[in-house]
Amino acid sequence: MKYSYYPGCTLRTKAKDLDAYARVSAKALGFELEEIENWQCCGGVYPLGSDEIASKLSSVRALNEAKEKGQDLVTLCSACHHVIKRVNDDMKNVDDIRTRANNYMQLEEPYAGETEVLHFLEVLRDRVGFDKIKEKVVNPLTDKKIGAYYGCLLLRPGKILEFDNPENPTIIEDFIRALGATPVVYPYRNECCGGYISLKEKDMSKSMCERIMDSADGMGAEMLITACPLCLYNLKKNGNDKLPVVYFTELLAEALGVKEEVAK
Amino acid sequence: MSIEKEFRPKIVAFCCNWCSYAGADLAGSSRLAYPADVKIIRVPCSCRVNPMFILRAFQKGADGVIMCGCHPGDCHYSTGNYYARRRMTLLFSMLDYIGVENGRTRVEWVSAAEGVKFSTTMNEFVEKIHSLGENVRLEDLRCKN
Amino acid sequence: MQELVNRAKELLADGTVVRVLGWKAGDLPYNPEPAYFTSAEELDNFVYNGFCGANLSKYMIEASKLEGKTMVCLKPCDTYSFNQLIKEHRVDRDKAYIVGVGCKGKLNVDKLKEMGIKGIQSISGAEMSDACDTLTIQTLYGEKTCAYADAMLERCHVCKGKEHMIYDEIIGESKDTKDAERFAEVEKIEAMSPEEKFAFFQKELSKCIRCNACRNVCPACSCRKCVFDSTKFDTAQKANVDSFEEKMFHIIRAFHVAGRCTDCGECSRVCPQGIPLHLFNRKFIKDINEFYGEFQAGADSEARGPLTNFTFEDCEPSIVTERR
Amino acid sequence: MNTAKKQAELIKEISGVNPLKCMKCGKCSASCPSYNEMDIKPHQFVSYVVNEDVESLVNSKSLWKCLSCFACVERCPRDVKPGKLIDAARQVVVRQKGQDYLSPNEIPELLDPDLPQQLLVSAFRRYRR
Amino acid sequence: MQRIGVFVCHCGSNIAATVDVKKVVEMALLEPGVVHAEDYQYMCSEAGQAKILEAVKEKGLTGIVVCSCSPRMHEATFRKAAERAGVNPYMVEIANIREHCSWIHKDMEEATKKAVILARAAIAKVNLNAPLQPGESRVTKRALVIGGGIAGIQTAIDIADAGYEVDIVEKTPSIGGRMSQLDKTFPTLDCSACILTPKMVEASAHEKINIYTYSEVEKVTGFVGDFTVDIRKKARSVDMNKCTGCGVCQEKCPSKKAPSEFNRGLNTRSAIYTPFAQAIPNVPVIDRDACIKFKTGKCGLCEKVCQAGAIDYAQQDEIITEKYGAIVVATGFDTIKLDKYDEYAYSQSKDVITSLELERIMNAAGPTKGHLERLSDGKAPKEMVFIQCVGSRCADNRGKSYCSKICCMYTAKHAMLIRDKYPDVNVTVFYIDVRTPGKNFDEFYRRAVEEYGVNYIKGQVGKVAPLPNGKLLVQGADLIDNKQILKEADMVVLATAIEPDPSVRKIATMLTASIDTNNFLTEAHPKLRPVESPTAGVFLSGVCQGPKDIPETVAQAGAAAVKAIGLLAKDKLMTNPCTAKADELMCNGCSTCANVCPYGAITYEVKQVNDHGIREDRRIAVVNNALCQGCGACTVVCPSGAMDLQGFSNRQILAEVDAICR
Repeated sequence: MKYSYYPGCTLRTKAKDLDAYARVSAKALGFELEEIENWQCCGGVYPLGSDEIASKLSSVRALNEAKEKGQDLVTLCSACHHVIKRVNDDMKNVDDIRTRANNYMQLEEPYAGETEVLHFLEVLRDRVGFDKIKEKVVNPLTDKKIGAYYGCLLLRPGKILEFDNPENPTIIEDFIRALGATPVVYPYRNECCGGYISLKEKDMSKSMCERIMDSADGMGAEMLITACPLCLYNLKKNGNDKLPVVYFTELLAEALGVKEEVAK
Repeated sequence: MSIEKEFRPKIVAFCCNWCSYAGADLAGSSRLAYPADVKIIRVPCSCRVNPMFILRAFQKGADGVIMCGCHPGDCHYSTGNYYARRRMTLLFSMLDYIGVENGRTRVEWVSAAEGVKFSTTMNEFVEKIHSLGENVRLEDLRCKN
Repeated sequence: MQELVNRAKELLADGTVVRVLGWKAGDLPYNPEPAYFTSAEELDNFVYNGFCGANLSKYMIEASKLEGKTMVCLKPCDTYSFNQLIKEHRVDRDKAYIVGVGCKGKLNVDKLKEMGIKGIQSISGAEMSDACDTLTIQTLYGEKTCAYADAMLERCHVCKGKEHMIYDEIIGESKDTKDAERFAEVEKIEAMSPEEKFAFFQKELSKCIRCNACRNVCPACSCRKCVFDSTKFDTAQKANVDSFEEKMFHIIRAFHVAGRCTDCGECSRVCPQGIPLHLFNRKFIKDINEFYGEFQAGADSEARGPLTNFTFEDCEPSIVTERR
Repeated sequence: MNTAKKQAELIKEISGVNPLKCMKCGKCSASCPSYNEMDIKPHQFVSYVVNEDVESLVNSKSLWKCLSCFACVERCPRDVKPGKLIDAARQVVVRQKGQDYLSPNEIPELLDPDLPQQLLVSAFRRYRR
Repeated sequence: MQRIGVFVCHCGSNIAATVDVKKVVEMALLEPGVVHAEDYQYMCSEAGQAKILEAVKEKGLTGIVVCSCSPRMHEATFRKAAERAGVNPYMVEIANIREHCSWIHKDMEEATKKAVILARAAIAKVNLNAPLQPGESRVTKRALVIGGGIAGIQTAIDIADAGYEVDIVEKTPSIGGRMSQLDKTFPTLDCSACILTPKMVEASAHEKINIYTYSEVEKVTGFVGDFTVDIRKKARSVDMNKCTGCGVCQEKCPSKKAPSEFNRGLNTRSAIYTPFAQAIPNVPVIDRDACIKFKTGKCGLCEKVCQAGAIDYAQQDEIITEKYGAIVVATGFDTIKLDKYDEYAYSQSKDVITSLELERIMNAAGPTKGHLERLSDGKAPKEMVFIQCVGSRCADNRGKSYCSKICCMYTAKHAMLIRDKYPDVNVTVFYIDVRTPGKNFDEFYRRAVEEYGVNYIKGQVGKVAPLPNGKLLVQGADLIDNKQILKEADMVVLATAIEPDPSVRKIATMLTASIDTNNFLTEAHPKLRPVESPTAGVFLSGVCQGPKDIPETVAQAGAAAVKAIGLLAKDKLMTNPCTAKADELMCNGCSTCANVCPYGAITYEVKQVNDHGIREDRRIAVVNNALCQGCGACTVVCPSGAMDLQGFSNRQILAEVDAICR
């Protein structure tokens, strides 16, 4: 099975690990991530005004390329996923945006939200299946107590992202279970870490990250995993170092026994 | 010389007594405006609407005909709207087949509680008829004033 | 044919039936007409050949009111109509002795004329006993031949099959003459733009002279009084103009027979103006099949018709817009 | 139309929010992780727009404290989406010339070696035209 | 030719402010058949009706058109007026120039034009109207009440007291309904069981009342005055006549793992059970899904211990068919599911509960024997938080758009009871609005605050987070103080929205009674006919019609009973004369119409007809006027148009079409 793949800017630079571990894991699980050719940065933030078109076009380009290839589009970075999924929803359901975006794009066939956007975790859950992953695990992470940190971008707005129950998600917990570890549920796993403002409002970010870490630590977690490079950076930078934070793909590669394939 | 007049469509709405007519009443008592071009004919049930009525309306110069009934499953007479649904589907398909712009006919299920839906439906429908313009394909010239 | 005549004489003689409903020769070699026969002598005029297209099931409505049984000759496709009439209590099964007659496709003389064959004096090759491959036509201008299939009625190209749906006995062999897609013509029109569709039907229907031949021949149009003759709808006896009146007539006619029409094609066969009236009926049949599942009126005499039936999950009328 | 009204209309247009749907339950404020940092609280955004006091809104600290985490959008029982109003107000500010909240000169001192690109990109999106 | 009078109503300024009524009068006079037209302030008033009578007398009117409000409003009024004037009531047509015209259009010229057209359509129709005579049908003097909660019980008692037979059908093993699950009732804090149990006993002892518990309505046919209902009596597996209600079987039953419905699943019950101690009838049922005997064939302990020999494993469902003149729906409510409100951690913590669950916890017969304790660890709470409007007043598809109406009051009740019994427990209520319209209601709420020290905070809660220390962190904002509130609570109680019992959909469909988008049954008129369904002979009692508290429910139950009694007291009913009728000379006898008739009102008979000199026997459709409800389905499938609907005939509707398109 082949998927179109949109890595995004950060996975090319500061979050190379997130990307590399995902690719080797995918291979081990029998699917392939085919990077789309001319991707551009998604912008990192879903356009804030409903009247903005230009800032949505890079997402539309990626979506259209996947459509032309007849593939689903897989994302890994939470922010990219959020932006692309929401732009896709606009293209599908908002007449005005669709018309205007297509006017800019001048595609052979207008794009109307045909591509399905999947987060890597959704591929694991819905296409591969956690049961199957469990079978393929060679190094079960038994005895590890892991807290999932969802953040905000993957879950909300729930009606559009349709990723999981936005108030009580289970996908990463199920993922943790598939790897043989024990998930630790803590209430702040879907509260924002303040990543977006960490550049200018360090103190605020700090208190938020600390609250998240305390909450997870208090419930007995030994480590946090996340899908978002910004969350990872922020929790590490502004958290209180109570818990290590790693990308979920790193754990996946480790459990599948392919971690070594990523050249350090 | 003829003077270009503003196009005021003639629109006939068949509404079943139990749901849609009551929905229209609710739209009225809630003061939810829709264009005066819509005129409602009360029928006991959507299944009372004979395709002949619709064709006759077009023949006499109607620009659009809409039929409203209870939601499927909620018919006052249990099953009337299910029959109506089949009849109207086939009739609309036939009209489409002989080249009548589709959009001049519509079916909408409106309950007695859906005053808002009644009003928005009528607004949409009138707008649609405006975009289609005058009905020239079905009109019988002899019936023209 | 002789077998048919012999059997008819037998049935008359032993009192099984008191009359025979079949065809007799017409004024011209290609227009046999429906007829009753009540004696062996009359039966000498009995004709059954490739030009006997007429569907006799509708005649059974009147025959059912007469004393005694009637032997009626029904081709495979006619039996669908007969079943439908039983379902609607319009004919009395007990008053009919159905002889399922063989059919290898019925002919349309206009097709010969279109080929330039004129001054027809006699035609051979269209008897039941023939293979029905080639027609040999004697004309004022000499002998001409043509392939049988090239002269067939449109309906025979989309033949429903050689099986009789209801009969008391079968005489003669039948052949499935289907060599075209039943809905091809309808699909062609569906693919047109609204303007083209409108122009097409405008052109065809403006030919209508409201002679009511289609209505009179149609086995489904068996109302004692047609709505178009009724004062109840204010539709009676309108003069024809090339406007909406004809469309309304033909749409409503097709609508009234929708789910009941067996697609026997008689309407198109008898139209003196050559209007392809079956295109209306067949459109309804196609839609019914697509929306509510395959349905063949007259395949039996019990099943509920699609317009007197429903399911909770039926498609909404908006499907008409959505599927374009 | 006076300027205040125009501004309010602009905010409604950019955000696509109908502030009249608000029933003042305060669930947005109750959900907001930045509540304590804000001078105008999330549930108040709505009335500022309704009362056409966009001036106060665009000059508020809250504009820059919102995390765009959509907690208020997700939980709003009336589908009002106060977060989108504040996003729109921020847009109104940064779309004006010379109103950038972040200037390129500031960047170097904010940088650190682990900082993801994403943060810079998004900061530029959020704070600049 | 008819002699038609047109009467245009001003409806005060409701119509006259946007429609030029004089112009409507003027234009109406130009229409064929119209011999009289006038306008008046209020046509529906005594004086307005007198004008109609006068005009009939003076001008010899044969038809009447009233241009006024919706016919759903005053058609009956004007028909009666016509009758008084000696004109057949079905010679009256209404042009709806208020709801369909003056109220929705602003432009006077436009509205007037439309009003004229609507009047023309009505005039065109009346020109073709024919006098109709209603038929008569009999009334079965027996009522059915669906639902055995307080609404159903009260309705049944009231009807029975008037001397009519009543059957109650209740789907659970006992009558009592939601009220039996409550501990105390506001605003007087009576013990719920203490006031309900006597009612239950009264109903079961009443000689005119027959109770079918563990039973459901399966099928309804017929119409007002003459319904035929199939009731499925589910197999109880216990012989009602033999059982003495000793309760030994329940004690001995080894299967005790089934969640107790009565205690909202907070504890368990045996497989053979009566839902609660005061259950009526006091006869247990075997839950066949939980029973070991039914699952494995082994056990049979209850049979062994039953001295009365009442256990009957072979019992089958039984269908009872009964005739009724009136049906009262009293199907009640349930609380909504909270799976879309996970921010309140209901699914994540046992200490987050619904208010109805709190009722069970507070009740001596409940899972904690009436002790207020945390379900997670059995500890007594010190800090309790109540969250209002959970799932109510939501416009976002997660919850219900309406106010559940009872939550403000029962929360005040809970808060007060807790503070009274456990003075060391702090109680905080997060509210959006406190709504207390009702006698002594606001006083009650104020007492909670002033006398019992309940802390009310304005502001909906954003999140409830279970903490490592077992407490629940409630995150809110005080909208008055503009301060964030972070409260560590031991228990959180959610005032969960109520919704009609899910069974109501099926019942509404069977009764052809309409329900609204929230599944509440629709009343015939929201103000003036609040306990009647638009379907004749069907009445509404209790929460199935809309949220209400116990006093309101009981009041409405009485009102529904009175309406039902009014119907049962009649010997004959007038039937709607707008029924289908076949033209004998045109009918083909094809049976198509009978195929679509939902009432089986069409039969066929062979009849000799004289069709313009031709005498012959024909198969002809005959409509049973008592069965026909006048939907018109048959008229459209009839290809010849022989079948027509009186009062809505083809020619009448076509005349309206023509008038509108003219």
